[in-house]
Amino acid sequence: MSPPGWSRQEMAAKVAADIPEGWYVNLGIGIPTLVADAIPADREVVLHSENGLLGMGPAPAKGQEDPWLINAGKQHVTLHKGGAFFHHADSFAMIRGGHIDLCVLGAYEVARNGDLANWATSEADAAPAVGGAMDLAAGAKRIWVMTEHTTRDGTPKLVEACRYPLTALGVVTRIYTNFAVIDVTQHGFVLRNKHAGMAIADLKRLTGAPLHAGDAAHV
Amino acid sequence: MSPPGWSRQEMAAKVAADIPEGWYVNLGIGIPTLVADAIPADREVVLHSENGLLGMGPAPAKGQEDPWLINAGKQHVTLHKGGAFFHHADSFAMIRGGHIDLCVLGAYEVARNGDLANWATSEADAAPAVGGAMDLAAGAKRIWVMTEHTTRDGTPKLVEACRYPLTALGVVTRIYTNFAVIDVTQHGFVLRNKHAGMAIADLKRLTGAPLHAGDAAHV
Amino acid sequence: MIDKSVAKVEQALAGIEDGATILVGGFGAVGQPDLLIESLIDQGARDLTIVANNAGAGQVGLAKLMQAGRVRRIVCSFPRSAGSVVFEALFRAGKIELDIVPQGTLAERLRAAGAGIPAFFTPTAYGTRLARDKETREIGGRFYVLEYALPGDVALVEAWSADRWGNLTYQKSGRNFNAVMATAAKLTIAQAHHVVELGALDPETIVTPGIFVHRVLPLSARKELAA
Amino acid sequence: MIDKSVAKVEQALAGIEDGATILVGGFGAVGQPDLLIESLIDQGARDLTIVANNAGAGQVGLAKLMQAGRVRRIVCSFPRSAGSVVFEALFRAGKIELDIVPQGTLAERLRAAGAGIPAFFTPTAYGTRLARDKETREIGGRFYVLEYALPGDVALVEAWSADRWGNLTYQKSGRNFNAVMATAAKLTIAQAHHVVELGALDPETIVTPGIFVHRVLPLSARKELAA
Repeated sequence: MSPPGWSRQEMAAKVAADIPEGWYVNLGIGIPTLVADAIPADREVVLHSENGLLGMGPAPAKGQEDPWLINAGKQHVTLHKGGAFFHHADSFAMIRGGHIDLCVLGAYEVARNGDLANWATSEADAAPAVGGAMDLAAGAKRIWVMTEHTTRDGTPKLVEACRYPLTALGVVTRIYTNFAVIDVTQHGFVLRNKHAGMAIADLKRLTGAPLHAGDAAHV
Repeated sequence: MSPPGWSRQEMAAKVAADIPEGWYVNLGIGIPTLVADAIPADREVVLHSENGLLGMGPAPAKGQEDPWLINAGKQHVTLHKGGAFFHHADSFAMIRGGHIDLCVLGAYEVARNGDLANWATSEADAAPAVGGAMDLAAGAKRIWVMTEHTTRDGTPKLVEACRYPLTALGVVTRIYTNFAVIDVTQHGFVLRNKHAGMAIADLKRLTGAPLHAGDAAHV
Repeated sequence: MIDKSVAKVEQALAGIEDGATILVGGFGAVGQPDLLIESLIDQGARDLTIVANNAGAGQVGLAKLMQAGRVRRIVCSFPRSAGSVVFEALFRAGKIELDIVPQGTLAERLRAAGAGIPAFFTPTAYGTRLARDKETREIGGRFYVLEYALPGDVALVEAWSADRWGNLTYQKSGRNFNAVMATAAKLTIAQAHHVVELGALDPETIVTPGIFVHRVLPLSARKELAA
Repeated sequence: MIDKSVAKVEQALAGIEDGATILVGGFGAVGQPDLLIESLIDQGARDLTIVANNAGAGQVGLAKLMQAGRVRRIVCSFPRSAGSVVFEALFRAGKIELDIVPQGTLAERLRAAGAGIPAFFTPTAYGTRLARDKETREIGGRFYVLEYALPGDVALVEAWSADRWGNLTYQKSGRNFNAVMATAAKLTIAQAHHVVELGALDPETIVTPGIFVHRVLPLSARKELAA
């Protein structure tokens, strides 16, 4: 039996609920793309895609795909009214220049000082694919991570120090896992809220660095 | 009585005759702008203006001025078919990136090693206006200068070493004066051709550094 | 609903502080955000650093702001235009500081500020007085000067069309420094000749995507100012 | 009369030499100049360095060129896409060199090459394996890596519309690396879906002015290739 926890859709809904109207947001490949569909329909959030889109809309209906309109994950997408096209240098100027309010990324590991490892699985991996991960991690105004709390074999992904090759140093400020929402602060990991079925003691055991629980709510 | 020499229009015609079809050319403020009207009508030369135009056309007819369409000299201009608009960073990317085949500039002095002084009249001048002169001089593929051969009081403008503040080092490759057309080479000033009414001895006397006459034609 | 348009010039300029660095778009008379610049006089900010290609002309726009004594320093490429009488008088009187930057280096330093590039090497001005005391380096057999990003606290730009997301287009040679400066400030304010419905601008032709723009003032607000 | 259009793919690719660095536009399947890339096989150039975001997919385009043994080295951000089977087999066999560059740094190094900027500082990759042995510097309290311009001998791009002066537009997400690479090579060759009359492109909407483009091949030439 799997442990109690939020589904990926529930995680995405939690992230989406925390994004205010008007933010410019880049959603990394993988779980973060689920956030797009979880944003309330009456809240305007402008999605950016590295390959030159702002105002990215949802996936088109089957048969309505436009072959010229894909996102950074190479999926067919649509464009909202108010959207714009631009080239790669301009796109990464937006990212590197700090114009993206939020980037949501997946992770192999996040360290208590905010270090992120999400691109290569070992030093020996000679042909890893970095894509735009390092630019996003270094450039966006804030980096939130969406990830399972541990690997499948129970190894913590929230750690004292990353063992995987780093993507960027000290950039992650919040982590959404299947068990909890955790801030990354000057004092390390601080619990914001957690799944009701998960005891704090268990959560601490599954976290690879001190987790300050304080008066975190659970929901 | 003024000495024999070419008029500014004749100088412009000489420059224009040396510009092959297909070149991208920036004409500096002042005398060089006369070159535009001297390009043969059947020869396509694409004029660039720093403020974001390629394919700049001639001045509009009186009363036909478009208030949104000026050149770097703030004169009203037109745009040829095939012209394009862009912003200042893109415009100077064209210049600095070596995409402009030729820039024709005025000069206070040109040294025999190709050093150019054309922006400030003295070290003490605290508020000179550089504009795009340094970018053009450093960036274009080739720099030709159009200038009177001497100042009004007869002081040579082609010199051993510039005394005026420099615009760029070693960039000028050809000079069109009212008396002669002179290449700037590894060996210094080399006469290409001269005004028929000007004796070589006089020309050498009016030139502030050795002028190699060789077998230059005169026309 | 995102709506960056503001009805009044006071709202457009709210929060600009004394000592701010203000990027002012335009080249020659084309694309000057004069309504915004002149309204800074009533807004009241002092001790400003202005970054602009020219140092104003006649008695309007930037010249008017300088005449009102609000500008401590100007960073520009070409202070001496025909009609830059206000600047020249202030400069001779020692009442304004001047920092001359080659036009392309100015554009690139602004672009760098918008693009998260803190510094870059350029061939422009190497060996000249404008590179004096600057770091230089030989790269690939050629010599270059190190230049730093030039960010603004505020950018004032003039657009042709705008929508409520802040997407901008420009008109002909009006793109000039406007489109570069729009990317380079913490607060970018555009005066726009036309404010159109969201979706009315072709996504292929938007020059400044709304991500760079914080407030849009329709130029119809000019009437209100005159009234 | 300036006419950059060429009728045959052989003319488009004439003069590309062994050992050339070739910039290849496109992102995913969108905007890939596949006709030009595949025709390089017949053209015959060997020992190529390819700069592209991806390392090819399936058996077409870049993958086909790699399969033909023409590529010595690839500079890219994301070699492992779904279907990058040709690259992975060659890489495992030690038959191709790989240089991984973060996507934004790749775009900026190309932009720098086109813009005459030999080197710039960027925050991307600081403190990571991809910045190992690179020069770093603290500027304004933050740490940066020095990156160098990445020019090409040749750029192969795909445009939507083109005219005889070489002005280009793109289609939606097809702009991607194409518009950047077009500025960064000594010889830029565009395959275009539509070649239109001079003057048919709106000067406000041209993305790549013709100054950057040397040859334009109408995609109608594809028929000739197939025939």
